[in-house]
Amino acid sequence: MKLITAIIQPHKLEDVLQELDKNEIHLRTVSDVIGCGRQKGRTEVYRGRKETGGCLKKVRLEIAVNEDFVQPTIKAIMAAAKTGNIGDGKIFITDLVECIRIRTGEKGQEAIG
Amino acid sequence: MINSGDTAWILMSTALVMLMTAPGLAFFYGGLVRRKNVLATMMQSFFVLCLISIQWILWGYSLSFGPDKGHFIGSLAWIGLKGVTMAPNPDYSSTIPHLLFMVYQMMFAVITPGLITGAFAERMKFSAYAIFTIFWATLVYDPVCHWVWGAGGWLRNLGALDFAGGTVVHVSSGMSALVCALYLGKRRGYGREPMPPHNLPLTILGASLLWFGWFGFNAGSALGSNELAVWAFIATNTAAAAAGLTWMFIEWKATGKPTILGGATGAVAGLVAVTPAAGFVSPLSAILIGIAVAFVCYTAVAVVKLKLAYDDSLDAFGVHGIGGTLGALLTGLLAQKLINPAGNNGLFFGNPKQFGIQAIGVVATIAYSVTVTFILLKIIDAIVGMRVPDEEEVIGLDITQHEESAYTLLD
Amino acid sequence: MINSGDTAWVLISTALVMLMTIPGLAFFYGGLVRRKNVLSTIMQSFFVLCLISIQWILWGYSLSFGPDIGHFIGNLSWAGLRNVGLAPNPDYAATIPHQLFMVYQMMFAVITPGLITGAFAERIKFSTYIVFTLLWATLIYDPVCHWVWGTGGWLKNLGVMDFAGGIVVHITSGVSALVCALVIGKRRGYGREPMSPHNLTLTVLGAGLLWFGWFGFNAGSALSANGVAVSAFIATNTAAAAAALTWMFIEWKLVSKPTMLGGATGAVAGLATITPASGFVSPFAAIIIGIMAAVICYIAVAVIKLKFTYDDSLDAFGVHGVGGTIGAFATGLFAQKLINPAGANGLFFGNPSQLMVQSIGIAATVIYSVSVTFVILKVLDLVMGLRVSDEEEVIGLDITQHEESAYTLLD
Amino acid sequence: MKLIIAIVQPHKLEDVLQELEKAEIHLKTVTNVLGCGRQKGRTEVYRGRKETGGLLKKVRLEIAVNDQFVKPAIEAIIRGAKTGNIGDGKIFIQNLDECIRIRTEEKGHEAIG
Repeated sequence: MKLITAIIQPHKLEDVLQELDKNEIHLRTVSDVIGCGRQKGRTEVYRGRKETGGCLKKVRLEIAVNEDFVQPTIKAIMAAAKTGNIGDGKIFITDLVECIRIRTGEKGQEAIG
Repeated sequence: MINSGDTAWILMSTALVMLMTAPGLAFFYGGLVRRKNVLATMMQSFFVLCLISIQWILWGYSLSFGPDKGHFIGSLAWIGLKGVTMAPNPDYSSTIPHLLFMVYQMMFAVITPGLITGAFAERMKFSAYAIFTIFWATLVYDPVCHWVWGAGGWLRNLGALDFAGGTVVHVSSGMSALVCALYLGKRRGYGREPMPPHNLPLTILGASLLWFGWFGFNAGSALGSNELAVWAFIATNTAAAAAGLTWMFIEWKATGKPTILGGATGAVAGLVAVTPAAGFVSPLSAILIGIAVAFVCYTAVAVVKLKLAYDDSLDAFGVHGIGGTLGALLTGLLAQKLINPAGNNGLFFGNPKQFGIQAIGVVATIAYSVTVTFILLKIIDAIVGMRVPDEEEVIGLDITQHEESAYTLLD
Repeated sequence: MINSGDTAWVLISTALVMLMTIPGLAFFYGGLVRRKNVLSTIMQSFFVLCLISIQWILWGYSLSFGPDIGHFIGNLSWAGLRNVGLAPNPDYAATIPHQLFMVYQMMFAVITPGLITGAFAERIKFSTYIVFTLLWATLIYDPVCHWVWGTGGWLKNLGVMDFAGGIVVHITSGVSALVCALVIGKRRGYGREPMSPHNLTLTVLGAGLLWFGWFGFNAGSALSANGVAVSAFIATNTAAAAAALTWMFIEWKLVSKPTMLGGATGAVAGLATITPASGFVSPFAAIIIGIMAAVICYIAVAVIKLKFTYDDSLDAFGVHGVGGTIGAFATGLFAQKLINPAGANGLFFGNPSQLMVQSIGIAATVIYSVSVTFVILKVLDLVMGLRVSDEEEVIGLDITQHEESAYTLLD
Repeated sequence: MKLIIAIVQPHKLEDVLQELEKAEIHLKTVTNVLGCGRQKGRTEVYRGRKETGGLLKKVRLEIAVNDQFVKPAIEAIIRGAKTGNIGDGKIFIQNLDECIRIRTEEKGHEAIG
């Protein structure tokens, strides 16, 4: 089992979720985060004062999947979130030792999804 | 003779001007600061409403409007409202109760120190703020108010025109704000870290309520429900609209996009500039005032401030100080006796002397406010300290000064 | 003869109607859109206040209320407020300065195009919006206003009753809104993606301020502090309350739970509907009108809109267009000379011809507004384009049209 | 050491925190998130328009524990969060390679908790 964490552009979220649904990947958690990498921040102007270089608003997606879903998940995210511009985001993949469904207490492979 | 229509209008105007301080100014400023300082910023407006409401009754009104002492200040004869009754005082207004005039003027005394808070937002110690405000109101506002509006005041005798407080309210507070910004120094990280407004809808709410309340501020200053009030009402709305539009178009040209913060700032600048002129100028002159103030204040806020790198955090100086000064000077150009026979003609209507008088009023007010504010800051700094410690500034004033926070994160 | 009481009441009513546009309408609409579009939505209301304040002074007032040309429109002899002085104009209001009548009417001219913005929220290009508003105000609002309220206007001569603008304000803007929604098309993802209101507390604040301001809108339309004003005040409050209650009960029965948004929407529908009738009907008639407003507007918003799948995003048509039409019609049923001797009796009081007259007024206004709005939109679409690009729509209008965002995430 | 990420119903957060306290697990981080799995979204009605299928409000708990605390932590979360209804949430367990207390620079087991 893997935990996939993707940091993407907020305005691409709808597309990514749709793409994931198409690939039958339903379990996901979304949160607002701020962050930046090579993209150095959108400029906003407040009373003539330019605000740049601050962290940008991003969306963090967490998706827990079984091994055979790792590649489809990555593909789905890439397909929807990629624009080719700087700031498209990152995908991190980590091992998941265990997964438990709280309602039933099921563990492991069955509990995911 | 008390006139019920006039009294109704001034009662309502008093409530409108009260609304300008809280929530108007409180939200206008509150939305512009960072999330961790919103309550502290609103508190400054709210506190000043409570504090000056009491100060004004106890001694403020007497110092400002009481029997004259050497053309400089009122005596203490009216202290605790002694002798201030329901009978109209013909020196100030002959158709409304004297007490109503007193409470109407109270709301002006309340909002003026409130305006300054924009200069030291996000870093002033609350105890120092409370002390500063009460002394500033007593030593700066009350005398200047007496000069311009009090019977016997030297600027009033000179013939300075200030319909609703361009010099008394905006120049005095705006110039003091600059002194505060310079004396306190910048916010930690200013210019290095981004400090975007945390909630612009709150700011727009505040700006809208300011616009609404300003009808009481300016049209109420006619102190009657009459033709003069109508002139002032129209000039107020027109200048605000013209300045809002102009500011947005300047931005559109200068930085690429018109912003709502720009529109709101422009509108407030327009309201400030038309304040001294409201009861003396025609609607078309009001358009001119609006356009002029947008250009000048935009330059002050978006060019001069950034170049000189002082941290007038919420532009109390850039909008009120500059806008008020410009408005007081433009009154000397555009005033018309045709509009208000009690006024005078300005330079463009054949009376160049008026412009000189306006300039004297502005210069005297600036020199006096700047000096006294500086001395006050020095003394208070020595006794209690003006700024919060670095660590408290980073944590935010809501928690460190008031032990509460504005928003919860979870349900 | 100028009456100070009447002047006081119309001054404050003018301020109240101004408050309806910002922050009232701005926040009512602003809370309903998605987080990324809140500033652009508020901006549309803010901008219209600035823009029409100037347009009205320069030529709008003259076209609407100036000396009649062919019963269709005013001429330009009052452009720039020439010949509009302080002496009362007995054609319109005999006890207040003419200029006060002018500025009171200005606030109606301001809010009317503002109402339309609910139809094209979250997708219109800002530059196009400006041009559209200016053309719409000049080519639709000003003529229709002249027909109904201007001396010599053909609907006024016919005897159409519109106390505070059911036809002039709500029908013109509401049906134009429907045309806008249809011509501009749906928001990207409409019906597929969830588009829940991002902050309903803002919407409730806006609705509360609309209700408050509406007292100036309706009771102020008496243009005097008299019995008709009181009667309009009561009818206004009663209809709003009845409509809000009815709307919430409908939801409770038909859907499951009474909602706050439903209550607020119902109240606004009730207010829009009572507008033309407010000075002519009894409080009991106001209850019935409120109930009718809630039932029919609910059907328009929750049934018809979903069936025909047009994206009248914030229900400008469903609430104002439908509500205004019901109200203008109901005036022909419930009006009573007993309440307002200057009016006429309606069908229920023995005068069926009034209903016919009202219907003509409604039909003429609908046909004229729809066709001219359609032409304006088609022309603007060709010349500058109506919608932002798909990508800009997804990113949000706050960033793409104004380069600012409403809220920060941290600090 | 393990990092436990639990996604639970917002209204069960108080109970979960209490249960964790009882189990002597103090270190936790809580964030607002949106998410969905099998539960397909609450219906909300705006002016008669039904909104379904959107992501649901959830709360995300991050808890770093030593190995012997993994079981008690999971049990505590389940006691606090389980209602038996769909939407109760999930628990993910990941290996934690290192943990450092910033104040003291302690590492590993001592730094946790």
